[in-house]
Amino acid sequence: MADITIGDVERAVKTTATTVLRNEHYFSDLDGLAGDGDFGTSLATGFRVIDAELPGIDKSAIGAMLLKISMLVSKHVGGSSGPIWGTGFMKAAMVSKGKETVTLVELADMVNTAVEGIMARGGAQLGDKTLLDALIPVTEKLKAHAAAGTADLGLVLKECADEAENAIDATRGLVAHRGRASQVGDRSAGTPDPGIVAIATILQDWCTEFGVERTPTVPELLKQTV
Amino acid sequence: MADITIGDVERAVKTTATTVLRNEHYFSDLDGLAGDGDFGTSLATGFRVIDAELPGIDKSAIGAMLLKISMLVSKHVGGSSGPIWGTGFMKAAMVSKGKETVTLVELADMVNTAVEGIMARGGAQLGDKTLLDALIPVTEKLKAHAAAGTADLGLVLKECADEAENAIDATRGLVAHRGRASQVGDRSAGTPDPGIVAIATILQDWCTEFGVERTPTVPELLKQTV
Amino acid sequence: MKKFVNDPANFVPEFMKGVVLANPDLLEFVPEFQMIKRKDRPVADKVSVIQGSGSGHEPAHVMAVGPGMLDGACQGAVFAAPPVDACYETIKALASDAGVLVLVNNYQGDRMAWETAIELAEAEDIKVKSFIINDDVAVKDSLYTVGRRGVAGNFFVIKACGAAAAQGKSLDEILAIAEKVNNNVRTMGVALTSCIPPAKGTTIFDLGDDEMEVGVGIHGEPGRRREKIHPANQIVDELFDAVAQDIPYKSGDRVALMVNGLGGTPISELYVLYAHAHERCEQAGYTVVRNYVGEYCTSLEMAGASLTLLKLDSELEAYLAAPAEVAVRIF
Amino acid sequence: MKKFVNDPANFVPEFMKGVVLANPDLLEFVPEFQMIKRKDRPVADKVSVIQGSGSGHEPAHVMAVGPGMLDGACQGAVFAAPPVDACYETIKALASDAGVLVLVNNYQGDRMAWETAIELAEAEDIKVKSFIINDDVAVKDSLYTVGRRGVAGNFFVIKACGAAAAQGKSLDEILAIAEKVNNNVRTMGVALTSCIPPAKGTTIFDLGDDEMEVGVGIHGEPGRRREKIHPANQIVDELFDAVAQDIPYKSGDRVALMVNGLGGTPISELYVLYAHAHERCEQAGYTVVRNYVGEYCTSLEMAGASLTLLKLDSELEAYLAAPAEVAVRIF
Ligand SMILES: Nc1ncnc2c1ncn2[C@@H]1O[C@H](COP(=O)(O)OP(=O)(O)O)[C@@H](O)[C@H]1O
Ligand SMILES: Nc1ncnc2c1ncn2[C@@H]1O[C@H](COP(=O)(O)OP(=O)(O)O)[C@@H](O)[C@H]1O
Ligand SMILES: [Mg+2]
Ligand SMILES: [Mg+2]
Ligand SMILES: [Mg+2]
Ligand SMILES: [Mg+2]
Repeated sequence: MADITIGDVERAVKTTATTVLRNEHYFSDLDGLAGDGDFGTSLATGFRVIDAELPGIDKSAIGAMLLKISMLVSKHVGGSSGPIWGTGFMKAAMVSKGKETVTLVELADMVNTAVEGIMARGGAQLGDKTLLDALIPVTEKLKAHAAAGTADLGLVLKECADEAENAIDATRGLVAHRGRASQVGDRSAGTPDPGIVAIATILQDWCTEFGVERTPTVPELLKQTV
Repeated sequence: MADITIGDVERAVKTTATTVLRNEHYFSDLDGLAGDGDFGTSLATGFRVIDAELPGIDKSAIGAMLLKISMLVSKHVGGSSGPIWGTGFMKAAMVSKGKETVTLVELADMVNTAVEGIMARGGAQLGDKTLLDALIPVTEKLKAHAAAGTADLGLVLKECADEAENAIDATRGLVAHRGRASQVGDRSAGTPDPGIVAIATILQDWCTEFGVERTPTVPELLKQTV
Repeated sequence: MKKFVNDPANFVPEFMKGVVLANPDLLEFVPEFQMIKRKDRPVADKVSVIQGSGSGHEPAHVMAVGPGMLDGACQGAVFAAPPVDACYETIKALASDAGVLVLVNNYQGDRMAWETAIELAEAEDIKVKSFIINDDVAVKDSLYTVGRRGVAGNFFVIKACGAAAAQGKSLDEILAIAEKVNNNVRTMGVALTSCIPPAKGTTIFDLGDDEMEVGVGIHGEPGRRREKIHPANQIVDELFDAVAQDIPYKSGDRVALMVNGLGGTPISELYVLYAHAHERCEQAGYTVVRNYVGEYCTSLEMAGASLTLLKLDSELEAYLAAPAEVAVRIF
Repeated sequence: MKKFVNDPANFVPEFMKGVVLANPDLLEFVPEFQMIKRKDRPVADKVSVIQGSGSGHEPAHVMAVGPGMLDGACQGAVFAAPPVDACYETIKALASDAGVLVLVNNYQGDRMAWETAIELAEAEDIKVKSFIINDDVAVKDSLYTVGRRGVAGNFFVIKACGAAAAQGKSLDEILAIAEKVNNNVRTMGVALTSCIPPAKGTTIFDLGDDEMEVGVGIHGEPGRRREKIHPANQIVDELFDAVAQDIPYKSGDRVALMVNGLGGTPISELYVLYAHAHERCEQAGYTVVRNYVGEYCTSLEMAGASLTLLKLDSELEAYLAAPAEVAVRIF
């Protein structure tokens, strides 16, 4: 089974930046439905800097690179997204300290640690209609493949993207229990959570970037202009 | 030649009130073109009170009645219209003091005195694009008929209404030199002056009230909803 | 019409009632004449400074009543000068041995109402003088018009005259101060949207989605021209150049700089304008001694702003710095 | 988008620059962290009271810095909590031996940013505590949500804590005051129009020409329900009942009453609302000891208003009456 290299992680980060910048307005519009319409801009502000600084960032190890990215998020990303994404990158950095490559088991641990950090930071659980509703199933899928020793990383990525995309429809009808959307009561029901849409979009774009064939079905992923 | 009775004057005032109240919004809209859009409301505020109080007003003489009306204008009409119309009624009252009827000569004197008072109050001249551009030709027409001893008061009224209506088109292209419209520079050219339209409308409605046949031709008089 | 109103015909007296309920110790309301006055004025040995104009320009004019500012003010309907009787009763209510100074903004309606009222008051031996404020540079002054309009510069005339009156200056001295302020103050404004007078229920003018009216009047009167909206700094440049070249102000001048919101513009945007206006003053060599950013003379909910420059000397600086209080407060 | 902006991406730093140019003696601007602080703070023996939240609510939060109010504040982009670093640097810049009190409005983003920043500051042995403000009664509090939002009541928490800090009270004493104010203050708002965040360029929500959003959030979040516009007094009744029944306030209570404009509503309309709100207080037997009519916590150019009641005791009355100064002034 091939390991994940620091180059892979860099490509994933670069792709994430592209996804976020392309969808700046769309993500903000989604946030406007039950939130305050700033999600896209907040993320884009940070990823614009990350995109620009990525070539020069310390790439001696995955951990060092992710730590620097977490610092850029803490400095430039406002809103709830700042602490959430900043915590995520920071926790993933801690368990990949000094590593130039990681195994699928280690990757699953990185994502799992990030998810636990985000839960501790914001107090959200599965089912609260936040991006954790995408990230937790993705983590479970990763762990299962890691335990099974799946060799085809493309398959793993595709199935993770499936989990994230499924979360959009699975949570659409829910009432948000965390984040600003939770402060509008029942009126968040019926609108997709922008954080979940963002995670699903990023994973879909990773599929494309890493040559994994996958066709999205949920309207939020289909309607994005490339 | 029949004299003008206090009953005629009362009917004219009553008709004026009806005209002003019916056109409240239209006159304000006209004022909005180059002025500040309050002309109709300012006049209507006063004439609503006049309309209500007219039955109870002292009608021992034309002068007494007009003086009371001038006082109601001073109390209730704001904007430029307050001093202008208040001065007009007050001056007309001064030369009809103690009179229960007036001759055409006396009527011409009343209107002439009112016009002179308005000119002194606001400093406007013929051609400054104010209601004086309707009132001055009307006065001249009245004076001519008075001098000629015209017996047919209906004809006199009709020709006065003609003069007032003509003033709308004659002044439409002018740049206002007095009033708020004068403070917008060339941009008052091409819009009718609401004060002139009001005078022409009142005279047209007097024709109808006193059974004088007359068909208006200028769009501002035609388009009024009754 | 998206407004907080009950019956539009009662809009003005209702908001005046609110002002007086909010200032029970300071102010007294005479509904019959839509007049608000200081409870503790007139006093015999102090000049009373009063004003009266159309409403819709709040905090001008009735909300500018208070110690060191106006002693009383009446107002007409929205955008309409007060009836003559209201002006006359306001003079009478504030009449003092030291005299009454009426500060009139240069509109035909206000001028005629106050002239008539002053004639009536003088016939009763009340000592009263008036002064005409005309700071708007948007429309060229000319012998053939009523002249320039009075707009946000009015605040500075009130502030200086109010301070002088509080110090016990004579009617003639205060008149001279009014004249000095008016000679040294210039304003121009720009509108991004129209406003809706409650009784009219519709806009006064209509601007395209990408248009602004440069040199707009505070009653929605057309200005110098209609243009495409520009970036904020370019708008400031246009206003600043028009204002600064009018007197003209000179390098080395000490000035007061005001960015006045027309009613619907958030304070954040006013500070964007202020930042560049301040820079323009610095570049021109004017020292900004005092600044004013907020709403001083509005046009209901109109989105827009005006820029005012006042050239100072030590006398005016002291009057602007003197303590004052108005019906609208922060704390 | 009818706004005074240059590049929308620079909107926030540009207006902050204006604020500091307008208050050169009082304030200092740290652009890197979008922070404004008093030049003469921190001092060792006084608690620093700070805040930081999304921008677009001016004069909250950075324009509320001044003697007797906040000692410093940072802000994020429009409607976005500041980045963690900005919060951390603001704590550091105002750190004093007496401690730092962070007043946080109850939004997930603000809470998380400040919690993270406080952890970092505590790791450096800075003495710092935080307090969560949540006065909006529009959306029911619940274990399953982040809880009620913090809105215009924030002003009273700042005012009381700022006054206490100026008097040299300890961190724990000031924390107790914040809690007392927050326990006794309730707010609800209504929007007649949406606002347009400059970077978004479009409205956050859309209301029909005859609709209003009752219980709206200051970021345009939906409220209790959307209704046809009612007459002003009926709107006041709706807000007043929701607010007054929440604690509930009792006959005999002494209260502060605030009618806060959301940014696009002219002050005249706010006083129409105030008049009826004051009457409702009188009818309910509450004595209005202090009143506040104007803009305290806005939502850019949104047309709308909120109503706030604060139940007072002699301690709070004294803190509200204490002298204070902010970046936005009248004179
Ligand atoms: N407590 C939380 N834990 C995890 N994710 C959250 C939490 N609160 C909000 N989110 C995510 O953040 C997104 C909103 O981000 P953003 O718009 O930046 O926040 P804000 O509500 O402060 O404006 C939501 O769509 C949701 O997925
Ligand atoms: N100096 C003046 N003399 C005579 N009539 C005038 C004068 N100024 C204005 N008017 C008339 O008054 C009308 C406007 O009245 P109104 O709207 O009440 O005044 P304002 O300009 O104060 O709003 C104008 O259409 C014009 O006919
Ligand atoms: Mg958001
Ligand atoms: Mg008019
Ligand atoms: Mg008028
Ligand atoms: Mg936000």
